[in-house]
Amino acid sequence: MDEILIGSVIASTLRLTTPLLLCALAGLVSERAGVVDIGLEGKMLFAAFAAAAAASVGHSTALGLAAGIAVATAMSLIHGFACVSHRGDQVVSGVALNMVAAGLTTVLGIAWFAQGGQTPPVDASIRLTGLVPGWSEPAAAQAALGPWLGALVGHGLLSHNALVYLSLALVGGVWFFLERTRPGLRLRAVGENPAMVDAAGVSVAKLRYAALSINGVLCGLAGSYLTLAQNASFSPNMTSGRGFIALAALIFGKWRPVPTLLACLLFGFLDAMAIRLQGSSLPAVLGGGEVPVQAIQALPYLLTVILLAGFIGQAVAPKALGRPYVKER
Amino acid sequence: EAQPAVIFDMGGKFDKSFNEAAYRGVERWKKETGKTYLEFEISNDTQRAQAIRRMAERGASPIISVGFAQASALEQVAKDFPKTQFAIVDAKVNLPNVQSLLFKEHEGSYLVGAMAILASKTGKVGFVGGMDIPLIRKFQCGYEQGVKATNPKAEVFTNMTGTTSTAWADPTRGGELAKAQFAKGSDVVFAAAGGTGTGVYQAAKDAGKLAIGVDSNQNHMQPGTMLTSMVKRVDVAVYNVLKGWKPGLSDLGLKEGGVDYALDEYNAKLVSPALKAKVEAIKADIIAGKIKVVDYMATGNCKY
Amino acid sequence: MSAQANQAMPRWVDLGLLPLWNLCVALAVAGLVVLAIGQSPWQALTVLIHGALGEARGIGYTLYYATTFIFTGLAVAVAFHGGLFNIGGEGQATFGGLGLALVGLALGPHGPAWVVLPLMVLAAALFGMVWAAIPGYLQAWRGSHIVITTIMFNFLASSLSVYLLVNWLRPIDSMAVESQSFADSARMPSLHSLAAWVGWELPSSPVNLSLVLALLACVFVHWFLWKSGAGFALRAVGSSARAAHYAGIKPRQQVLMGMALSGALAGLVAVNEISGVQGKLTLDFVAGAGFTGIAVALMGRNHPVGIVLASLLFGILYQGGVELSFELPGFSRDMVVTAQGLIVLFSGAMATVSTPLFARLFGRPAASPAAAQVKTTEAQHG
Amino acid sequence: MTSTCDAARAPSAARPAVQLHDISKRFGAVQANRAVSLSVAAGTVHGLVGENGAGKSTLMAILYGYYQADSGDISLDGKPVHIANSHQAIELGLGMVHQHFMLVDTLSCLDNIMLGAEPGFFLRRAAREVRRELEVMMAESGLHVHLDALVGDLPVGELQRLEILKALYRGAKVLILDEPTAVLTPQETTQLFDTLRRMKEKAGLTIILITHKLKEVMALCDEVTVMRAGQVIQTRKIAETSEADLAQAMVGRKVNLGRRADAKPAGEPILLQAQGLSLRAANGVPALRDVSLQLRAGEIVGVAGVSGNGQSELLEVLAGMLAPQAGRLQVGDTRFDAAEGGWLDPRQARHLKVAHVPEDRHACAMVMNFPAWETAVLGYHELPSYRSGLGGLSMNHREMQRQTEAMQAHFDVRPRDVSLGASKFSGGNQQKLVLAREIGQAPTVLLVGQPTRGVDIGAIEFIHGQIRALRDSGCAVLLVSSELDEILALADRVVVMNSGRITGELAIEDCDEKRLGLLMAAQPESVA
Ligand SMILES: Nc1ncnc2c1ncn2[C@@H]1O[C@H](COP(=O)(O)OP(=O)(O)OP(=O)(O)O)[C@@H](O)[C@H]1O
Ligand SMILES: Nc1ncnc2c1ncn2[C@@H]1O[C@H](COP(=O)(O)OP(=O)(O)OP(=O)(O)O)[C@@H](O)[C@H]1O
Ligand SMILES: [Mg+2]
Ligand SMILES: [Mg+2]
Repeated sequence: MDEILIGSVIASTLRLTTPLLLCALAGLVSERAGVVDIGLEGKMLFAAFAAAAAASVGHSTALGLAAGIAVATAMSLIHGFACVSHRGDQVVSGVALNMVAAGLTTVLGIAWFAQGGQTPPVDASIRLTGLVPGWSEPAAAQAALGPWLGALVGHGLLSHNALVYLSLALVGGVWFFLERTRPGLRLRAVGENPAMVDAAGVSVAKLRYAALSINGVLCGLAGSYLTLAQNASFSPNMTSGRGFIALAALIFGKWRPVPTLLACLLFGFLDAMAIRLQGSSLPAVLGGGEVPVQAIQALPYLLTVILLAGFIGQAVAPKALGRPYVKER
Repeated sequence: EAQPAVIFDMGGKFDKSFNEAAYRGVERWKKETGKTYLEFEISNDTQRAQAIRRMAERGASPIISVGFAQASALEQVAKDFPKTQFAIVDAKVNLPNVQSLLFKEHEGSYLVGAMAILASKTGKVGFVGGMDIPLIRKFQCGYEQGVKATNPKAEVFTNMTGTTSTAWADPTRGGELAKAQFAKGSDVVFAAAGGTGTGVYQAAKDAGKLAIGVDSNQNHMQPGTMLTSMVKRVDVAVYNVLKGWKPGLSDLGLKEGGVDYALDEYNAKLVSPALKAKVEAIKADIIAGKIKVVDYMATGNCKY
Repeated sequence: MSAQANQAMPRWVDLGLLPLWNLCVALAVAGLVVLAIGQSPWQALTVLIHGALGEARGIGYTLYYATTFIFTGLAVAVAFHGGLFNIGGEGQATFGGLGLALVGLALGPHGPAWVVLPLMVLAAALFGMVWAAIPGYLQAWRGSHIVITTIMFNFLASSLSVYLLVNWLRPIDSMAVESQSFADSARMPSLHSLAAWVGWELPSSPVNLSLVLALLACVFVHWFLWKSGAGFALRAVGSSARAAHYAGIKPRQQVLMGMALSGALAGLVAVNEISGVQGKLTLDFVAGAGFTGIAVALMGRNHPVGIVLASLLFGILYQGGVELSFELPGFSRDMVVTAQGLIVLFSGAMATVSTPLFARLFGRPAASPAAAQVKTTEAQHG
Repeated sequence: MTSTCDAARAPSAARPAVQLHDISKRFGAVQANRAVSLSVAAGTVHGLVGENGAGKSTLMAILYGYYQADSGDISLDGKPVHIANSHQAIELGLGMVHQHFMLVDTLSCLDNIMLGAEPGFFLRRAAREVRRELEVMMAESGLHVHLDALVGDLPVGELQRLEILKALYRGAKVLILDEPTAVLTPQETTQLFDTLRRMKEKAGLTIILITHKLKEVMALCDEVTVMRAGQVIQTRKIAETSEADLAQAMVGRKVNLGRRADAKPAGEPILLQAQGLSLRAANGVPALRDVSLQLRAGEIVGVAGVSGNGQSELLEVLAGMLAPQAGRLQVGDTRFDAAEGGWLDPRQARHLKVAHVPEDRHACAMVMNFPAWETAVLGYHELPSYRSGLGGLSMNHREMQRQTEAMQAHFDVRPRDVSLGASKFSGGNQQKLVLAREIGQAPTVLLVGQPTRGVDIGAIEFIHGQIRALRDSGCAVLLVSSELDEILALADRVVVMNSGRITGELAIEDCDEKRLGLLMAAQPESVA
């Protein structure tokens, strides 16, 4: 491996991690408050659509972000209405949101833009670009910082857009919120023992709605990242299961922000590596032939299972997770 | 008089790719003749037979199935409706009432491969496929031949997007694949990956590299960085079927205008007269049979 | 809340009217979307119902779709009763298809149907079982969270199946990523061919003998969960692992067994899709049925009877949806997906929203809390 | 029935701090409270007693704003108030310690205390402030807890203190305690009562105490109200009543909980013998150290000890739920040796006719969402009589339900409904059902933990009778209980545990509370 390759793996890892991380943090906030969120995929998808549609029509980044966040938050609140206010099944609600998002984004996309569900591309001038745009090319970064520093730090770490850094900062933010602030404490408590929170005179429903609103904002950012930063337009089903991977990362990270970040980075890294390993050969002892593409593509998933089985202990979910709160003794 | 019917495959008629090309073909026919047609978009395996049969029962003719995946369904139904005219794109069905439309994608891919390496400054070019299936390997194999024949020292990086059907609609991953190839030094990328291609073209645009579109003329998608598109004239083929159906096999290559490279105002600046001249020469050689392009589908491997 | 606690609804309201009402609300919202894209909701609804239930062929298709959902719904429900969330029906069905196809391709040309078919069914169940048992084992003995491992196993199954199809099972000259067609003896007879055999003309449709298998599976699952000792143990573990341990039940074995059975049921999807309809192994034949199974199971309250009803509902939506896209130009398949999502949302997740209203309209003071309780236990235990 | 004494008009020395007037509350068909009136004088301790399900908890939940009364009014300090939720109750100076702990296991004590009443947005600063206040409060009240410890790691006694501290921290002037001593040891109870008394006197706190232990009422309360079937039966000054009087008012008949001496035949066969049991808990702390024990036919052996000294683990090891690291066990003719790896498991235990009534009936003895008839066969579901058809793969529902009916009838489980969910029975009735199940198959050894925790006095009498009857039929019983009274009332022989060891053994004739108390509290001399 040379420095450019390492740098590009780092850069790719960060790019791939960002939407996962935002989604996983969103799930984390809601699940720590006791509300299962299997609808991450759908919220991210709809947010991606809304952000792309608004940004390309309104020619404004802010408008795109706002639309993405608004739509995802609205979906979170529907989830809350079904599961918090009316004690519906949280998994069913999540599955439903995923289905509605998959269908409705395409229906609306076709109806509004007549491009087969795609949105028109977001203009380059309003896309979120790297803080140091030039460094998105290793060569430019190397020219500025020297071969190793340029590739690894310049291109690998510093070439990204604001949302990437925001998502990393949000890990700290979510941690701080949960561990160091009043609503955070209540939110953690409501996921473990809502009866206690209720008895302490705090509204369980309000807390869960608050958690879901945060969840919506974060999902909105994740979706917006997909269409305003990573890509330039929406295409149907473009989330491709990332919401589920984010859910897996969140469980992998045992519902804690920093381990969740590590899990997301791991998924991002494995994905980035799998991309670069395609076409490599088996070691000579194994015959030396080309490794089947499918095997390489399966690698991240296989490794996850192995890591989970071998090294990560039992993950203990918030105690009240998935259980609607009914006032009872 | 019978109404014709078109059955689009999984990607849907707006896939910016071959389904869309077929769609443009019927739409052109519709505009020219003022007649209407029936249509259906497949969303799972079972619907293929269901849709074709429904159309046949309604008395539609000719019924055009777009995509190789519909071959066996079409075969079943066509046997039951010997009087109905059928056509299928991308597959061969040996029945007297079926017209099979095959394309020599390898020839077109060879041509854009040659063009890619001619435009490349680094001598390294890339290929992004959707799923690792024979059709995509056919594209890849032709592309590779074109590159290597033009510059034996050239390197080709090949990537497939995924193993589920989301591989055809994952622009994010497509973009990452392209970026990984750019990092390895490639500066032209050819995507044969359906909706995933959008991400590939965007990545090329962002990195200031060149990209090659597929199936439809996709040059307009990123003007200025789309070197060309390997067009597969499904639209023309479908239009011709509607104009005059005839049973048997049509194998459409460069010679028949079934495949080609696209030149329009969006890539005019990128294709210098010298480049154009070289490409035209290669094209002429293929048509003349001076260059034999190996068809992956025929040999089951890519030995050339 | 108080209306709910103080009044009990007649059974027909709770199990009949209320679900119907929820369905109507869902359809009304879907109608708004239809209206918004410039179509007539009423026309859409009539086409949907007529397409799914109006003719024998439509009914055949509806039943065929329902068959698949019964399998995946049961799979989710069995695991659920063991306290496990099996999100891997997709992969288990894919793997089941692999097993079924291998047996079908190997034995099909050499044996009669009554030998080959049962073996194929067994192979499908066995392969699905293995694919679910591994995550089950990892959960029970290694503490690996079943939701993650089953998601991962979905990806692994599809990688494996693409690899095998592209490189080994595909006839070399075929463009399509599918195996050779099975011999006739490896194909599940369709119901219309069986009917023709006894002299009853039915239009051809993909519904096949797997439907009977699915109904048998329902009976079996019902017996297993509520009548068998093994099901008793599984449910005990699902509700309280500690109490189960106290009762001399080994929770780990139960987790393994619950997942194995769940996987076997999911594997049977292949019997319907591959042996029953396609007649060859195809890529992506599961097409999301594993995920739909989650909604089916939960809407059916994890009870076989409920699952059959929910499967029928989804069957109607799938088949009616196809008809819609035939009949109404501009009515895309995505509109159908949207409507399905709305129905899951309103009839599943928001099923209780209207309960207070109905309790006020039809409520009568409960005879005793015990009586109210009997009702809910019945709902759970049938 | 003489519900003559209207509490609202009952003479009170001081002004009333809490007045409930004509409170009624209905749950479905159950009238949980029926025109209940109650007046509690400021600065006094008011006892509230009654059978399981009498409506005590409901009444207090209404006062605390957790439920809304169907009718009736509440006044605090003479002013009528409307309490819509717990938040308002807290603001009005009410504090409640619930029957089941309202704590979050994964949070520290400090976090639990300040939750809902954090004095600022940022926790660090808030915590500092709260800690300062609490330290003063702890010193004044004598309620000590480890503020930084996780709740999940603490013994129940400390949790109980934590709950009270939580209420006090919120400025409670009226403290409602719902069965606070159900899980406490005698020592902890005494300590708690000292504290409560001190707080009553020093801070003028008004206390409402719900309990099933009449002795405690006599020891702590100034006044006591008896409830039955949702109604107030009587309110009395403590000086004007007695334990027997209260028991009779509660149950409606005379109750006898005293010891009934029976001749104990000596030299009976040993049915269970354990030697050198040693067990290390998950966190590495030794829970059992070299414990040896014999159970003979026809005797009840009581295990006394401050909770958390290994009694629970002893019970679980003998029942096969935990495997010790070392030790041997002989049940009948079957031997087990931990060193050889094969320890008894719960299934085998039942085959060997060892029955087990676990301490924690909610988490252990029942599957809460099973109906009664399934819960009533749990553990015995493999008995041939419960199996039918298909070579025993199928279960015989009719037989299961028939047996459950018989159990319910025999043990007077209420309601008499075999399909009712296990969770819907009150604690006392759940306990009776579990006991009926375990006794039902005529065990030779019965291991029973806290058989009457949270159970009302009438049911206690009945359960004790059943355990005695079993003993008399030749069964060996090991009784673990934190109630010394219970041990004294039932046991023929008492062993005392301390720090995972057996520190003493006494024949029942030599036992009294003082001697046992000393053994329980004794520092283990040398812990090598
Ligand atoms: N949430 C509820 N839903 C339905 N019925 C209830 C509910 N809570 C209480 N009840 C009914 O009210 C009656 C009184 O219950 P409550 O808990 O007040 O009794 P209690 O006196 O506290 O009993 P214990 O001594 O066992 O604690 C019960 O018999 C029960 O039938
Ligand atoms: N959701 C409910 N619906 C109907 N009845 C209920 C419900 N919850 C509780 N009950 C009834 O409330 C009564 C008292 O229950 P509770 O849990 O207070 O018993 P308990 O004796 O206090 O328990 P414990 O021994 O654990 O303290 C029981 O008779 C039970 O039938
Ligand atoms: Mg109570
Ligand atoms: Mg109680």
